[in-house]
Amino acid sequence: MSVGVALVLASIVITTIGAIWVAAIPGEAKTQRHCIVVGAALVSAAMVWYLLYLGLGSGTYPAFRVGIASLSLDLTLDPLGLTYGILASTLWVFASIYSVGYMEHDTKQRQYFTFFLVSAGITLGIAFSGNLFTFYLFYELLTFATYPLVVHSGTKDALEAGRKYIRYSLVGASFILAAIVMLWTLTGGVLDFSSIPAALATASSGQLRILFFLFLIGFGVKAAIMPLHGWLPSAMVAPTPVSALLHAVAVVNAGVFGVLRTVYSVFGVDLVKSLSVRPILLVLCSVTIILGSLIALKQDVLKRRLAYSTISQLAYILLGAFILHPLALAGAMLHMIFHSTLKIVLFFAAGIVAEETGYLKVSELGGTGRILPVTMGSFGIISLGMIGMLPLSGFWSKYYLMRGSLAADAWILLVVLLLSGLLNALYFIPITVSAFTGTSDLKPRRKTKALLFMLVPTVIIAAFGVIFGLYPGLTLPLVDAVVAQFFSL
Amino acid sequence: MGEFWSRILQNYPYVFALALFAIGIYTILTHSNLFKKVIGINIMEGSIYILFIAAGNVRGGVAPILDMTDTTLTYVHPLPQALMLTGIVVSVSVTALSLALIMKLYRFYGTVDAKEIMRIRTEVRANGARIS
Amino acid sequence: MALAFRDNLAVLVVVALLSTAYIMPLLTKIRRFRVAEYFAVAMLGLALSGGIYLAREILLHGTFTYAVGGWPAPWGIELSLDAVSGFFLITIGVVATPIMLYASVDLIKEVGSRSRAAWFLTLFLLLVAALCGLAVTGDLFNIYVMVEVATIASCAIVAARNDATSVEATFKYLMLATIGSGFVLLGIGFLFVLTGNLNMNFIAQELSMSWQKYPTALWVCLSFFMVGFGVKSALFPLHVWLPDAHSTAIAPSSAMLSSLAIKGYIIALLKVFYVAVGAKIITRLPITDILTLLGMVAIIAGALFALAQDELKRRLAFSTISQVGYIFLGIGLGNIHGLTGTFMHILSHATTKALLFLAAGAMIKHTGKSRISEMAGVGAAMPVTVGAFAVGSLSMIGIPLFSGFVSKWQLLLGSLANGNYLAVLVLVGGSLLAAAYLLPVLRMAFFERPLQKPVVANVSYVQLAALLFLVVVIISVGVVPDGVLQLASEAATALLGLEVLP
Amino acid sequence: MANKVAIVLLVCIGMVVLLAISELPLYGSPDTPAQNYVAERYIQGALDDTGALNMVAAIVIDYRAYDTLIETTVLFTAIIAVFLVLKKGTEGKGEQK
Repeated sequence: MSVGVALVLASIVITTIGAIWVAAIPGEAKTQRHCIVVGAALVSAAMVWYLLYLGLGSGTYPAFRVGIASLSLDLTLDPLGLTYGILASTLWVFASIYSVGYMEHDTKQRQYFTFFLVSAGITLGIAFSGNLFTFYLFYELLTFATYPLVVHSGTKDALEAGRKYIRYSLVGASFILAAIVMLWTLTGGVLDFSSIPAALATASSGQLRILFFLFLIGFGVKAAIMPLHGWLPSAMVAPTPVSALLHAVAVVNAGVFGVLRTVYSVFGVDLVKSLSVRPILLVLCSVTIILGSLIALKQDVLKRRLAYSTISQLAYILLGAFILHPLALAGAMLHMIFHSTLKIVLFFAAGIVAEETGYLKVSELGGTGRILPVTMGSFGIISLGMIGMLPLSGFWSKYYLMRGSLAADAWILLVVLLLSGLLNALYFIPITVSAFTGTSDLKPRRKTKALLFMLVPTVIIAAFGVIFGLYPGLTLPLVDAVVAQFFSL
Repeated sequence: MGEFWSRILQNYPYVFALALFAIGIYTILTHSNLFKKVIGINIMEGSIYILFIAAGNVRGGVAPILDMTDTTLTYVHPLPQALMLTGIVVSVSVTALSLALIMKLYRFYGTVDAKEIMRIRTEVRANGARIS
Repeated sequence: MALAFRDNLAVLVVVALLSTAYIMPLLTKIRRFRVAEYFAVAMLGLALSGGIYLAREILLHGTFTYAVGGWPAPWGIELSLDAVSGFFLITIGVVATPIMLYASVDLIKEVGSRSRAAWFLTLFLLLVAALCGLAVTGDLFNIYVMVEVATIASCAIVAARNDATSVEATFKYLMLATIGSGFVLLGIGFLFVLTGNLNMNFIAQELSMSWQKYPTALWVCLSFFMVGFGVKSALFPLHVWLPDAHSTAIAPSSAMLSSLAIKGYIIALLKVFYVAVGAKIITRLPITDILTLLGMVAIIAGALFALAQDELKRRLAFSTISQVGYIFLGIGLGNIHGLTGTFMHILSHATTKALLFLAAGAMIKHTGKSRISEMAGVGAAMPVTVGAFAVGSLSMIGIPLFSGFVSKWQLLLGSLANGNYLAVLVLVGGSLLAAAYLLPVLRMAFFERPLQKPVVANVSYVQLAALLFLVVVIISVGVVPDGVLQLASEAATALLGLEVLP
Repeated sequence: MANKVAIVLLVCIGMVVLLAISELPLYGSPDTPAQNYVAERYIQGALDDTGALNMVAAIVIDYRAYDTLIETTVLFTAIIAVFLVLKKGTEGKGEQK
């Protein structure tokens, strides 16, 4: 077993061990629990970074395999998986620090942190799965591990949202299972990402189209493609770190990642092109982008507005994936990274506002910038990035997406992207403006330790957003590796 | 067609057995008196004895007890008879248990009629009480 | 020496359990009744190890037979030890031991008195012995007698609660089960008329030469078996006795009936269909299509009925009907994957449903709430028990890493191999419905806010150990199913007569 | 209503069963499959094998003694079951001693 394999396994196992440890600690020992949570997330993230360093350096990636019921549990690294793994594990560290502050007064911390850590391991499992079965396994587990986080508050709304989440996810998962079974018969038992496209070559295009749409519907649920997005806005009743991490990064990106895997690893670019399903997919994404933004515009509850914004932005990534052009894929990968880092800041800021002032609605936010300058300042800068303003990271991903659309002769998508950018501006800028110009009778409060725990990760990630905007080349090695993996240039 | 009926006629014990079997099941399923259900069970089991014993019969055969003095005898098949001894014991056991259950039910409900029991039970359940 | 031990072990497992059962009524006078209970547990554990040893021998050296009393096959009774027997023996041991362990904690309180407890133990052991007998026997009439022991014993352990509803349920169960036995015996009679044999291998030999002469008679005879065993194992339209019987009995009884008793009859059906008549003949008669169809109807209908129940144990009882549908679907598919799936589902449903019923029993007993809508906050009061229930639920739904997935996956492959896409749909739909009727229980127990503060329930450590044992079995079968899966597929191969074992 | 359905069902089944019966080997004929090597061995060998003149007895207590053991177990089971059902008093309330 090489170092790489050991690290892949260890990065998943360490969070699980951490979770068990957290679950075993009795209720009072808060500090100890916080240390374990942050520590486990940190160690796991460090391992993934080291894996990135190993993989990019040598160009070879470790693989781990263990058989289970004529199927095999298969963990491998590839650039696509690494991108998602790096993203999730890094943001997890910050989200755990934020959680420490946010959950300060919560009574069910043990339950919360246990499932929070378990989800981290499962997300890495999704990222590193080397075949569809392993992918399905972790994907399904993610649903169950995140359910307790969604219903954490135990209110009627939360339970209703949880029920909706579970229903959507299970129906989606059964579509995926049906697709896997169909794939199994078409390929004669081949589920490895590396060898599926070759094994699929003999299938008829009718079968392949059915297969493709089974996968698309299945993953589309978590990727919140309209009209499968219903669960996401209601899941916003979860605690803010959960909304920020899971419903803006880990879970939804798992869906997106699943779609990327379907398009690029299961079918392969050439096969998808030959199926001539691209127009439908592009229309679907465009509709989601525009409709998502329009609905976001009408939301008054801040987290719901962010949720619809997420739906819209996820469709950007899928759009980039479906254009089937190297530049567009690069755009999609960049957008996956940048959107996650930006959106998590917005959620964090919304959480801080809610905790410190109790305000949840956009219409109430007037004047909050006065008492929470750093928070709302980060919110303002990052929302500019979300719109796609130049010195911020969001610009670069949209730029690549536009170049990709042009290169693929789909100029109409340019209109969609620009229109959506405009809508983004319409629903983001007023928030910042009213926060700093509006008046309110709020008194500035003493800075607590909890606020500090929430503020520090917010600012750090916001700084990343700016740095990536100034030096977009930092992410290029990874993005290049992904593009090179799927397009022979 | 003629051959069909002649075979049926020749196989008359099987027809009787299955007819009795049907009567037994009909009795169990349709009569609401619990004792009649038990009688139905016994009719049903009895029909199977007929079937087995008929299966072992040979025309002109005698009971399967070895007669050392006469070597020309044909004996009927002894196995089904042995099996049916076992079958009888089983049906006795089942009958005993069902009668015991009926006694118990009578103690609880004061009746041996299935419909009546059902009525009492739904009534009691509607009142939210427990039967004891 | 080793061989002699192995051969005798086949009958020894049954006889040892029977003897233990015989002496149980004498143990009422013992000062510490616990001793009697642990003796029973120990004997079951011994039976389990015997089963594992036999299964290992069968895998290593192939099938073997044992002539009871020294009379060879067509005249005496022959026990035939193949992978099917090995598999079912292990299933029985793995499930019955923890159930007994769980029951031992407060049996006297549950059934009323010391002597009643002793009789309950007797009947429990008799039931297990009869199931073991079914697993090893190679003789049709012996199957019937074993089935009768199992039927009477399982009726009696339903009546052990001894209140009006459970006695009534027992009577209903006894009547229908006896009709079932009647059909089975009728079927045996027909096979005897057609072949003049009771040994299943000899019947298969005779039938392979002569079955074309009486196709209708054979079909009717197999239908008798199907109806007979179908009633006893609660195949969907014949299930009417099950919900009452399983929901009114005490927890160990429900667990035992739902997980093992039903499976015994299914094993018997498998033996009659595939050993006595043979796969070649079965697949040419319309009987397998009927089984597949009934299986699919059972999966959906059972799950829908389960959804409508609010009482936890009734919901689990209807879930059993749905899961039995899976097993029959696999039998009907009649290919290697389908039958492997059937065997795996026999094991996984046995362990899972036993776990669910035992956990539900503890939940109901310690909180006094039997309805799902009242169960808010139970999870906080007894986290380990409800956690075990959660594991059972996930396995029942068919989530990977739990044993339920392994069996459902095999069944999926089996349906695909037959090109039966409707079955694929039904299998996936059944899993979704299982999620729909089991997950709300967990939501209620763990996440719903209780109206009043629930009492902290102290489930005894012995019962928790029993639950955790089943949890470990479910997860280990789910994660490393290689051994049992090999045994199951070997059993399927043996039934299909595909190849001679090494 | 239920009665009528039951009757119709039984009649339908009856027709099929009649068809099956017509296919069965003829009753009482000496060359049915049932009168085969099994019967022959019992009839001719019972005395030598077991020393019993009554072949039924030979089968019940020797050739198929295992069945008889289980048969007595059925009886035993039923007796214990009857005990369990009929034992009075203490219903679910624990022992009152």
